[in-house]
Amino acid sequence: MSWTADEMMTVAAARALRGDTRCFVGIGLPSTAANLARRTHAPDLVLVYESGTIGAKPDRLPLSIGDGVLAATADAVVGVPEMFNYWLQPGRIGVGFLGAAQIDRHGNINTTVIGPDYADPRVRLPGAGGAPEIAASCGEVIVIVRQSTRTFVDRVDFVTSVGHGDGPGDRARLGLRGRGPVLVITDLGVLEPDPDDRELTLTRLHPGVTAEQAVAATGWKLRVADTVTTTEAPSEPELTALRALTGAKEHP
Amino acid sequence: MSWTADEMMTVAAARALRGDTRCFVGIGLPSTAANLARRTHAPDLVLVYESGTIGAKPDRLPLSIGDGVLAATADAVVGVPEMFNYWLQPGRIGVGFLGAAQIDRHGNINTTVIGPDYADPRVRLPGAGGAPEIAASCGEVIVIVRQSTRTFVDRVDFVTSVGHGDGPGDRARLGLRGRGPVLVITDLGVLEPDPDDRELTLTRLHPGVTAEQAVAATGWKLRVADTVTTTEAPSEPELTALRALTGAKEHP
Amino acid sequence: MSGRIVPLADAVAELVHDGDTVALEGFTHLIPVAAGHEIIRQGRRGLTLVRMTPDIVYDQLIGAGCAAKLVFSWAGNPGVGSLHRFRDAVQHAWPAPLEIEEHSHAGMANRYVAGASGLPFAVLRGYLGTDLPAHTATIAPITCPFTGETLTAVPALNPDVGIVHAQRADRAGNVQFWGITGVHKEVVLASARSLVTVEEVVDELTPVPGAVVLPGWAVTRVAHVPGGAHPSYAMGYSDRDNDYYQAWDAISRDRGAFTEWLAGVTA
Amino acid sequence: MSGRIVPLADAVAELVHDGDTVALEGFTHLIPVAAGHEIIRQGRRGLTLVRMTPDIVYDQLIGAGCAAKLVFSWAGNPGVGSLHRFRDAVQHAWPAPLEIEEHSHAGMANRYVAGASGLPFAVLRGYLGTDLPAHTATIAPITCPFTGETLTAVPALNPDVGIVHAQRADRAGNVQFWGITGVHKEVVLASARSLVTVEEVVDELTPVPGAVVLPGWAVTRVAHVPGGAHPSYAMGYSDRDNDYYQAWDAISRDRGAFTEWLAGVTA
Repeated sequence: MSWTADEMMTVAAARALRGDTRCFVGIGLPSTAANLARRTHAPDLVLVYESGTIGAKPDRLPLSIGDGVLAATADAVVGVPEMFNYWLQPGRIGVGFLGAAQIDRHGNINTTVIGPDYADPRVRLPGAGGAPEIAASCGEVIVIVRQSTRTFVDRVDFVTSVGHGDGPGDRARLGLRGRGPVLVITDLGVLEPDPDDRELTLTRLHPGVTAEQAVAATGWKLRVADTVTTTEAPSEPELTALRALTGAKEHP
Repeated sequence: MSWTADEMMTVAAARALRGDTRCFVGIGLPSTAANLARRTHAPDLVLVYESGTIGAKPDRLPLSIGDGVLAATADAVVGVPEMFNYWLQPGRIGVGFLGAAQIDRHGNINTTVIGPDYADPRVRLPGAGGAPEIAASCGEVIVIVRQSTRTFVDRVDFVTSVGHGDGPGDRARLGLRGRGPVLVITDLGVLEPDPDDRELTLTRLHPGVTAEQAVAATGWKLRVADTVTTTEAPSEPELTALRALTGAKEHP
Repeated sequence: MSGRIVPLADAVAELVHDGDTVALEGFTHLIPVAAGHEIIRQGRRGLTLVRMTPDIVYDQLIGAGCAAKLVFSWAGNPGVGSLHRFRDAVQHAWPAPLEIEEHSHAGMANRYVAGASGLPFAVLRGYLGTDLPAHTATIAPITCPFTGETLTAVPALNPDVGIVHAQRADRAGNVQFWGITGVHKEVVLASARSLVTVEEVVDELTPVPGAVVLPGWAVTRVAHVPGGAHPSYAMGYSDRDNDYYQAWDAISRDRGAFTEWLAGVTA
Repeated sequence: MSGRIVPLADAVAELVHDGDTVALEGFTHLIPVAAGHEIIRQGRRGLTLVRMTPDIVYDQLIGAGCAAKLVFSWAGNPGVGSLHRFRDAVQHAWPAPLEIEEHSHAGMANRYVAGASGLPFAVLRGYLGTDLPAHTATIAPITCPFTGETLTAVPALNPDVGIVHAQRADRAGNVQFWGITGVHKEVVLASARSLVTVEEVVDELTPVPGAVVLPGWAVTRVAHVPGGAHPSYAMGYSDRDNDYYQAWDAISRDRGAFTEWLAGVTA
């Protein structure tokens, strides 16, 4: 079976979720990936949505973060203040999934404004939502975002959610509990923070993608790891499960 | 029908509750009085118990503050933190009922220790419970307590719950929202804070009680109002309803 | 007690005044859209609109010129994209300039909690290291008096009017809602005045698992507005109209198309 | 997952150690009395016991010599009178001195809330004008950074072990309780380790109005202990044994009668 770059990205993200992890899920690609993981290799994955549903087991892809199917199938439904205060803030959630309008070389994320002037933005984006505290409090963060020079910038115009700040030690200095972004999964490959200086480094490429393509799609001089592995192509069961979820027709 | 001093006290307390007031009720005499009021002249009285039950409509006298009949008949049952934070603290409750081991001339209440030394008390009492914040936040406070020189003291050994502090302006200075104790209902009569200096003053006597008796049962030189009224004796319907609640046999 | 239940138009006329701070809440679920349309119809101006997730109904209120300021944490068309009327107001001051006060979900939720609790502020682990505190005056550091640790304080939200949609009320105005309950309870309790629109008025609120009940005395007005959450939904009564969210994108992108839509609402 | 459900004795042996801070909660309802007796049987010493309303089971633990310190807001035999073992410990250091840390209900509830929220402290309008702050170090003033108003801060409670009783668990250890839920959720979430004793273990937790569900992964151990709340009650399973509360007064008044009672528990 052939597959699209987006499908590869989603499958790679799903595979990053293991066992009975608790996963804080946003709508869109993160939700698709988390639901795919639960249907394939991680049936005990606990899906937590910021709308207050804990342990939702949707039988179809939820169409919004507050889809009725989440409340109807959850182990528990709590109010939004409780979700943030009792469940997210103390670090009970292992993995947070985030998207980004901009992401920089240290994994900091912007979903607020494009342009240098907050008061007079070139593009006004939706804003923070739950992201700053997801980025702060989850055990680790996985970012899913399509790779382009517009999105992968040297410095984000606005820090909505802290990745690794300006480098090593910044998270600890700020008092952030979680380890921050450990994986940035794109349609081209995977970036990981360098263990020493926390700069995002290309460590994996999806099948058929070259390091040059990834470098060209990055707004800073992207560092390439000494050993870059190749993502295993999506398997037939993975693609079947994914397309059953998204309702996508089999690809051409 | 004849009646006891305790019955008179309870009936007087019940009468002090009017209309659709929300009333924060402790177990014992306050609960008896509030339930009596709801069954006689104040059917819309909203009973709120610190165990989290709002609008309980018990068909018998609850035997504890967390009696199952309260949860089973309440409009809403909330957790204890919510009860104190969302319902009591913002001043949503009109009347708070309190008891006292000691009460002083300014209506300050002690339920913590008897004796001058907190660390080595003559008698260790149960402590604060919900009382300090009930006394602070309810629209007004009604105290029900049997009158004796042991209980009515010039200065409480320990301020568990603030009445009128040291006098006028003290509640405002402390930032307490409610008006504090407006009535102290005893087995002898009723004391009210003087409008000017907030000292508890005898304003009413139950039938058959003399001002001298009340003065003798008070540990400070009790001020007697210029006009002292007499409480109307318990009516037959009041006594019948009260005895149905408490299961007391008709008094000899 | 039935005086608490009034027609929607009467409730909005009584409760919502020009210049008020108004919060219409509902986290994806039970959004009081019909009440928002009534505010548009009554031509309210200069409102400070508060909402965690401004979506279609706030895009409509902003485009209609009701708002002077928006207090929020995520302004978008969920699952679809941007709010074009909101963008047009922020980027081009159309139809009027829109001041913004921007928070995170955790911050907004805690601001309502403080408001409902009668406290002037709430404390959270939030915003640390982000650029939000530099642009939002209502975010301040606070030090734990016991550990010396620095955390973040946000001031209470106490809207003049809080509006939510719910499944049911009884004739005394006791309100019941279930499913995703969001910040419904907090916004009603934090607001000086409140309005709950409901799918159904019943003789008795039979218990429902997961349901929250707000006693009538904690609610100012209740209005019977079946379908009043459309295009959002009311669990047990209606489904989310996902097509409408999609369709809104095209309507809202264009000032002309929006103006036409608006004429339909106010006609 | 069924490894989460273990016998009571095993759970207590695993979770409760000498010198631990242990909270047995349950606001009149669902008090984990059987777990308290197991702590007595296992001879734990030097515990800091935490509980809003120390009642019979804490009188027993204190009389048995398990406790070095008590953190509380109301210590009494509800509806009956004093706790005589508690009094004897405070007034006469029998069987051992008992340090106390005394709060109000509002303060204790908020300390658990802070603990469950991963915050070092909570803010409330409380204690102002009372003599409690002079004797309790864990009460401190705090100033609102927005209004300048002075309020009260209390530090988080994060017990080593939190123990509650509940109606049911499923075989995966998800826990469900209803009726008066007190601070059950908060104490479990605030504690480093937790134990829930339950009336019944079922295949599936069918929804119940007013019920709270704690996912199994948020609970350390579950033990099947029918009647484990006696003499308190479990709504839907048992009634409160009011006679026992009355009878305890006589047993606890006298050191000899108490010692005899204790021999019966540890036999």
